[in-house]
Amino acid sequence: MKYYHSHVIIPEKCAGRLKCIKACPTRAIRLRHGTITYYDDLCVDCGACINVCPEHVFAPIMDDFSDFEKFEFKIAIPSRTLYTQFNASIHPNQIHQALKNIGFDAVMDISRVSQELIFAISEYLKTNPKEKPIISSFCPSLIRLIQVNYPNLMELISTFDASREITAKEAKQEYAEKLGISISKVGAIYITPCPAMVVSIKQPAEKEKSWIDGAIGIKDIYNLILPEILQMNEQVETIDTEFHFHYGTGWGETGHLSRFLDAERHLTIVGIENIMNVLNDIEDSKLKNIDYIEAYTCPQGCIGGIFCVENPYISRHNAIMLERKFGELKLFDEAEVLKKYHEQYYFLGRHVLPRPTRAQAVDIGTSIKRMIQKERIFVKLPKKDCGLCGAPTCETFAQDCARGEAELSDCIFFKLSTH
Amino acid sequence: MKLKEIIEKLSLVTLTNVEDKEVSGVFISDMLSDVMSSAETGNIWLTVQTHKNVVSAANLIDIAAVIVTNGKEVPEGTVELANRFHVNILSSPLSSFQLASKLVEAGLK
Amino acid sequence: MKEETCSHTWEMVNVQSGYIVTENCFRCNKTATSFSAGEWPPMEEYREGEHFWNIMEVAQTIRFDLTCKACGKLVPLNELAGLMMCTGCDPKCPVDTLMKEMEKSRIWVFVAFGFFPVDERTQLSQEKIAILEEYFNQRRKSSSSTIRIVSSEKIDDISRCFAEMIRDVGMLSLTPPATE
Amino acid sequence: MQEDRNHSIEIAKIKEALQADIITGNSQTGQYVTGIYASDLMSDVLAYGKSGSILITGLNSVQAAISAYMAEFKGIVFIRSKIPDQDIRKFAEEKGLFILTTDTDMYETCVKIASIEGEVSVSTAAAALTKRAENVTTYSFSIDGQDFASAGMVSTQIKTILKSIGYNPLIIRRVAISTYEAEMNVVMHAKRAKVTLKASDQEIYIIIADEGKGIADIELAMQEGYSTATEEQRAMGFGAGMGLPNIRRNSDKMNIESKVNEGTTIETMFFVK
Repeated sequence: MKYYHSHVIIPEKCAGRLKCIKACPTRAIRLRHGTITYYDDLCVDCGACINVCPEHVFAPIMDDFSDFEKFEFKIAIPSRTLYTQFNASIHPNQIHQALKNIGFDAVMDISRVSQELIFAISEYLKTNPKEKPIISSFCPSLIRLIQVNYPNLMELISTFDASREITAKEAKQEYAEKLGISISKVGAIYITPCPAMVVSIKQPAEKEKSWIDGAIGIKDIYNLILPEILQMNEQVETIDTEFHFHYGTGWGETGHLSRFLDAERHLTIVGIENIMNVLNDIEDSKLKNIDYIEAYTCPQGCIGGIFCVENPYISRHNAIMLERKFGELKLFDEAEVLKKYHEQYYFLGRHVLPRPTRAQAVDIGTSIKRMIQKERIFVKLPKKDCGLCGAPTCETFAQDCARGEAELSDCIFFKLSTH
Repeated sequence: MKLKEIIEKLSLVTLTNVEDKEVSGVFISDMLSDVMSSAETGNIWLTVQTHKNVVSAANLIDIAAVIVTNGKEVPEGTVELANRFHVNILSSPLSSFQLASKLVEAGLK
Repeated sequence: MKEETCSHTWEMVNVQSGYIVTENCFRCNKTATSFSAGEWPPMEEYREGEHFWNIMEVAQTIRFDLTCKACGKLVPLNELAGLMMCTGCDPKCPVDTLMKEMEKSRIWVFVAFGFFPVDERTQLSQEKIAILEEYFNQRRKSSSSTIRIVSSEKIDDISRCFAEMIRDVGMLSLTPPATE
Repeated sequence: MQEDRNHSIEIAKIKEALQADIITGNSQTGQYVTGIYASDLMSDVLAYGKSGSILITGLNSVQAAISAYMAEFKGIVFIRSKIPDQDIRKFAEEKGLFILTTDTDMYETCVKIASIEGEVSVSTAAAALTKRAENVTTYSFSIDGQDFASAGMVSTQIKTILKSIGYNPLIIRRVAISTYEAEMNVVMHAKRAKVTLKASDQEIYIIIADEGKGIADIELAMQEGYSTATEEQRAMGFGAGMGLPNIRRNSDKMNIESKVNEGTTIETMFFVK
């Protein structure tokens, strides 16, 4: 199977700094004979390589605004993070208006669905599911990390759909009906803080097909809407005051959910290393008394996503201000949500399936043989993890050799001792 | 000595159709260039190489038979090609070294 | 014996082992092959004028000349990069057609390759190819078949050719075999 | 080594039989080789060569020396008068390989060595293949008692190894849980322990042997809820008395032996289907 990824590699730009190789949490990247390559089955789209490379060898593939021309009606679905990129004195309505000015026909914010979803999840947790803790399915990179490195935790991934997906579904259905056109003519475009979201749209691990049709990075949209917003400042009266925006609960920033869910039984983790530590504990059944895990692979949650423009600390501050100003939504109908919950409205419909791992491609006997070869090779390596062979560590290099993908003579220490 | 006699004496496995030939000596190498430059026509050639190139090189010099040692599995494509160009391929679970001593015992110098 | 009247008994001389190196320039995307003698194949990329050569593949091979035992005529074969046996993979290829025709009379077709990029200095002349053919047929004393060597120029579209050059690929590999 | 000598050939004898020149390792001629491997294909040498052997090859390249070293060979015979260059010599000298060169070809070299009196083991792929069923990879780890900060490290390491071999996730989960419990027991109750992991295509086998106070009544300890953890340990979340029963529940076979004031050994086995 070929895995879709949200970036392309431009090998000509590579200056061989080896930064990406070391940064990759799943050790998917190699620099072989001067050319950067990666194992696409290991890549979880965390964006670490895009972030560390000063030469921009890894270029995110994003949709272009013109790609959406095929839709008769275009709905922008901004990530909550988009609002935190602006000072709280800028009303979310201004942001929505600016999006319309640049060509979107409608804007749908995900906060109502987010709030409904959290209510439904807390309802679900009360029913005491057998497998615990439930791991949030919000961060696509997290799901892929579990697929690649923690296949035995697959069952713990929440079977609730993400708020952006449900919002897109509702918005598309609503406008298709209102306008009397086919739903395929209505496009939902997500405004995303990170490339991983793009992957979950183009090749969802969670379900067959995403409701969202495309994605634009916050960075790209920011440059388009900022001038619009600056112009608007002089004519605030155009803003529709009836609009019920709220910035209460939702995913993306740390600690938001714990206020709604039972904080004692809820855990928030950010950063891929920290996540891996906790997932290890879960595997050992060490983590007890926790029901729900909210985790983001980006260092500060979604406000640390690589498409964000604003410094994450300022974003965090903006988020707090937004929350103060627009608080919780009181207007939603609990009975209605409960009804929908019982009708399985919020669910994905199936568990996320694991990716076949590289080791499973051969039988256990061959795999063990390779393991023995790997150890045999590993003991003779310098164990300096210098990376000059193009693999991140001596151990991965030994593994590559045993798999027949690298040659021992690539090790500089062997070269040195023979010249 | 005839090839068929050697096959019998050393219980070699035949992987292709075998045409009996007169064997003039033994050549061991895993290097095709060695075979091209130094092997003699009518030699039997002991090697652990199994790719299609072996057939090409054996054909070029007209080797009496290729014996793949170490019980290595020979890809189907190689066997097919060998049959087409009338190159004999045999196989033995023994290593090149072990087979060499057996060939001497059998009387081949 | 005089060269002109001699019927020639060929012998391999000046056998040199070395490497056939395939390089690629990533600026212009040109591919070049060359023979490199010596114990170590070149491993580093290097600059040559406009070109930036990267090593794509290194395989062990030999180069040699032929000489006649009787008259002493020396035929240098600097232009020979390797031999390939036609395995008939492309029915549209003229070499394949030739092969099919010759097979009936037990003549096997080999293709002689020169170096890339192609120019006069890097390609074997028809005369040298004939001598090479003579040499190998002389070595196949006990054989009931013969071989025929043709120039690689005869191949229609090299990108469709799946045959492999006779050379020692993987010899230097230190990696354990991938599958058993 | 007396035992070695009965099944081996002295290097000096090989040199004599081949009328070979010594390039490196003059002082090693009194040593013995225990196997012969003739090949030019270095990947095969690495895969099938047995340690203590001698490599016969025509591949005059430093790769031959590296391969021989990696496969733990004693030395190399270069055939057909190939004289190794400075790089190979330097590498061989550094790594203690001896090098001979002979003018005979590979067949003759094999024939001459075979005619020397002595019994040598010859490695073959066929032998390697029959051994495949018993292909086992073994690892060992150690745990320190009372080191709560690193508790769980060994089970994480074992998990990583099993994952990279590619076992079924469910079996890995069971191994992880039972090893973690056993590891916690060691940290809480013992001085130190040695953990051995043997993984094959048939089963995963783990032995945890500790030095400590031991268990007086194993049957009692196997009961759910029984615990001898201290108040502080319980406060930290350790010692709910689920250790041993949990290990038994998660493994396919479990054996426990203990001597008071000496230590406890727990063996667990997991069958690979």
